Amino acid sequence: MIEVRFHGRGGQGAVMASRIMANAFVRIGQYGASFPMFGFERRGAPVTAFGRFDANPVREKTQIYHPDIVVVLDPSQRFFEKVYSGLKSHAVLVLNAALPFETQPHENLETAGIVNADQISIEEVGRALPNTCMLGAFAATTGHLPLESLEAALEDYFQGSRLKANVRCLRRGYEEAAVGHF
Amino acid sequence: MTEKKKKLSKVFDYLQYDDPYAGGLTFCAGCPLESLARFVPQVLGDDIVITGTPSCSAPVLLGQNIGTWHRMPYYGTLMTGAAANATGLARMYKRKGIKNTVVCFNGDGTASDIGFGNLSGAAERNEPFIYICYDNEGYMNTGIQRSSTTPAGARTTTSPVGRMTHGKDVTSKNLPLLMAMHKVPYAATATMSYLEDLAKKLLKAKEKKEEGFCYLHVFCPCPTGWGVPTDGSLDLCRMAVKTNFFPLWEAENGEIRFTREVNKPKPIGEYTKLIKKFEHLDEQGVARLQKDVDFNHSILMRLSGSCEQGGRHD
Amino acid sequence: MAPHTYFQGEGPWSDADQLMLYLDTGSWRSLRPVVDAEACIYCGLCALFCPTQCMINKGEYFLPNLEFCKGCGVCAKECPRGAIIMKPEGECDASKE
Amino acid sequence: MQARSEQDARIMVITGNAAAAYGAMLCRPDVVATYPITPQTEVIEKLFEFAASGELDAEMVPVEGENSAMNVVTAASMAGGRVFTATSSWGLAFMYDAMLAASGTRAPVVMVNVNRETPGIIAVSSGQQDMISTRDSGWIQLVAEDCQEILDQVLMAYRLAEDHDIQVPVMVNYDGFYLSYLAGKVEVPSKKRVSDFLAVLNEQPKRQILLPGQPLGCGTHGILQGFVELRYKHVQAMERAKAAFDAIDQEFASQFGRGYGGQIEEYRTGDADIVLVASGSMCGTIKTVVDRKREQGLPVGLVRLRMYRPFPSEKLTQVLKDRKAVGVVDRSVGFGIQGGPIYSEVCSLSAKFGGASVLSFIDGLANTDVTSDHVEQMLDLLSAAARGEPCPQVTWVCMEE
Repeated sequence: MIEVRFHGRGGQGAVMASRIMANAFVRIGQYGASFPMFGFERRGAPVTAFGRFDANPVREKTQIYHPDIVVVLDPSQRFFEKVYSGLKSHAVLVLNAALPFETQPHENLETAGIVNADQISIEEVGRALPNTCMLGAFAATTGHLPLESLEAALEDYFQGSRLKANVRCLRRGYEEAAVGHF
Repeated sequence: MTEKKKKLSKVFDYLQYDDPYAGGLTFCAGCPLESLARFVPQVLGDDIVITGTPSCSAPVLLGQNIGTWHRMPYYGTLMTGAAANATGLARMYKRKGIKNTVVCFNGDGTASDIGFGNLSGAAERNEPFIYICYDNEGYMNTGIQRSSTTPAGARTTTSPVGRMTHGKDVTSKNLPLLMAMHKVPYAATATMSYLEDLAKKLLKAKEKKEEGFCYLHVFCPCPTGWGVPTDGSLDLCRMAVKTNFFPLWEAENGEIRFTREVNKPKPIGEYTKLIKKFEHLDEQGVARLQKDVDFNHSILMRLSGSCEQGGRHD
Repeated sequence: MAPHTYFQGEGPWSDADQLMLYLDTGSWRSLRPVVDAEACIYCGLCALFCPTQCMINKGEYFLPNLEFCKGCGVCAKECPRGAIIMKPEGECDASKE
Repeated sequence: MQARSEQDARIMVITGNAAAAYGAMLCRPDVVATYPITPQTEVIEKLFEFAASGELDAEMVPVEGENSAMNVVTAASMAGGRVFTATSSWGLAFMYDAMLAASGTRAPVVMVNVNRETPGIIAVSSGQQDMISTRDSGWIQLVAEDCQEILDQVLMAYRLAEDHDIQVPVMVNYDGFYLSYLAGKVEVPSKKRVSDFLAVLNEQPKRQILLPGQPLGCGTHGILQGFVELRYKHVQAMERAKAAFDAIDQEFASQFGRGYGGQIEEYRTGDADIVLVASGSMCGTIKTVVDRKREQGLPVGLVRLRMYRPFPSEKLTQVLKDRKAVGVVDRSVGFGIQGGPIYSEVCSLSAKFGGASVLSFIDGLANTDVTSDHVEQMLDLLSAAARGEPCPQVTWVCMEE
């Protein structure tokens, strides 16, 4: 089972990203479960969501304290300590940022996929909605999901021109993610 | 014999259906609510489904075990949710295409106090039923406690007269006007002394119910609780209208018109002197009530447009 | 244990076809309405205003059903011709009409 | 997303709230009355969405408060309708009087209650105290573990509530936040399959309903023995609900391929010396710990309570017989009693199931996670108790950092 923790801000679509990811895993015959951290989420407030993905049914219903992967949708949180709290060794980071890291932010972090999802979504959707782009970057960085299943999953959440724009975000996230190792 | 005109009152023409109630019912002697309870189904007809809550009418609407005091289908429920229950019934009949007249029949305690929220909610959603509030200005079934329709100065067991308090210390809630201001298809006031007016309004409500929520506020004195003789309630009804204490009007979609104009209203003292619950009132107390009556009436005048039409303006 | 059953079904349902209740409200009465049939103009206001609806239409006049009449006096008060008087029960005979 | 093999069901990734809404919609209710409250709101949004799209053909009543929601559906049920509503926490408390009317009139109402901590201390967080506080409302109360079971229990709830031999309202409970917002794989059956499952309800004798022109009334005063008779009948119906739920669960399994065990689910209890009794979403986590402990050779198991009212006393007595230690996890507290509410009820059976030590664990209040570590702690304590070591009767696991 892989455990993924999403960090974002209200309005960036972190919760939806975790749900689309669960949807995509189910599409490849696996199981997925995602849920948000609870609180009075309001636009702008930091938001955490969780995702568990496995070939077997996911039974755990707790928050994730030791993630394998963290997905950071909010560039300003890249240096937040809590983003890296409890990381398992050989952990993976998928980050929305314009600039690469100069130093390793956490010793357990082995791989990072960085993409400028804000910029891409502004170009494709018209405003900064980094979530679908980040899913593309997730697929490119981790290799856990084929791009097609994510694309198919998007159809459950978007329609029409919004769907097309988000598919473009997803693909560009996949193609433009700069994946490197620490 | 020839000088004797033998002609039945035309009110009988409105009574098209049998009285569904048993002969002897557990209302106090002389209670006009008993008249109302029996009058409503005789006018509204045999597709009536009645729902009501604990109140003076409950011991009669609700049966005892398998036994019942009347032949109407009824649902007896709680004061907190009277209008919501009527909603459930009316919606279900609407869905199934069953011809019906759901009547939610409650006292002023349910309507103006504990059940006001859901009454207002049902009105706002324009639910297809008739809500009848019989207003005896207090909790009479539990033994004469004040409600929000109890008038200023009135003595009840929870607004007593003593060294420190002199009856109810605040004015009453104008419930019928509040309901009209929900802009429902039909809202009206009525009382037991003007039966033709009441019958017409019931029939109008039955017709307008097809468009949605209808509200009827019936002034219904309580001889026992107010301290009047058992034969005195109809005099009170008439005097309440003649003093403008309880004006008769109707409103369609919020547009108000009087159904009985009072050209020279009597002073409220003519009304209060008939009733023991006001016997402690001094001049000041009567003046205060008069002020409230005038205020309520002036609102109605303005809303009904009577001012522009050259109507009375005290 | 076999409980006595009042109800056929599971819930608190009453059924008028099975049992209609009524109270002996005639026994509440201390004053009896006595109608002067000659003076009656058959307007029916007594019947309309009677809370118990116990004034019986006799064709040309109305008479109270003493089985249920509570003796409130509304009929006498409302009669436009004063054709009904309220008489103490003790001064009336025991008959019901 | 279309299921590849089964045309009778769609595989979807949806939240527990959406699963509840799908369950309700599939049963084709006549009247739906709702009022929003966190964490239930998504249920009713979804239902209004279904109504807007035409997928749900029902009278939708967006009432002005939960009390009215319960009154609307109860009366609509009295008029012969199939009804649905949903609530949580304060909302459940606000409709309490109407809930009593629903059960007292034996209205077959089905309601979803998304468990949330209750009034007193304001907490927008999970906890079963709301369900516990309506324990004696005369309702049947079920508890689900995951999104799929939420949907499935709503279907089973109609079978139970509208069963002519039962006629008692049913509340389907699931943990707020942990399940309400958990998106997972759910198989959503077709309307056809659901109506096949519910078809048996149409073949039974008709219950009494309110109709214009019929001299029947509901809500009559129960006078003396009449009242006693109705109470007795209600209590008897609750007793019958136990076996009925087991049978419905079995039939459900044969029709949909998913069985849950009826009143209780037994998880690796066969030879277990140590058994945890729990309910709701935490059971998923407990199962993973049980598996781990089993790998280490420790004979532990879980009994999951799927039915809280009526309380499955017989089943529990049977399954807890001759264990060495039993732990009961409550996501709620008992005010003025020793230990959690479910614990105290399990204790009342202990004379029947033998001499095992029974320990109470209070955990998961107000979204404090019932973590794997917590479950390990509980099992450690139970192991000690099984060895005969002295252990605290009540442990507030969630209070320890």
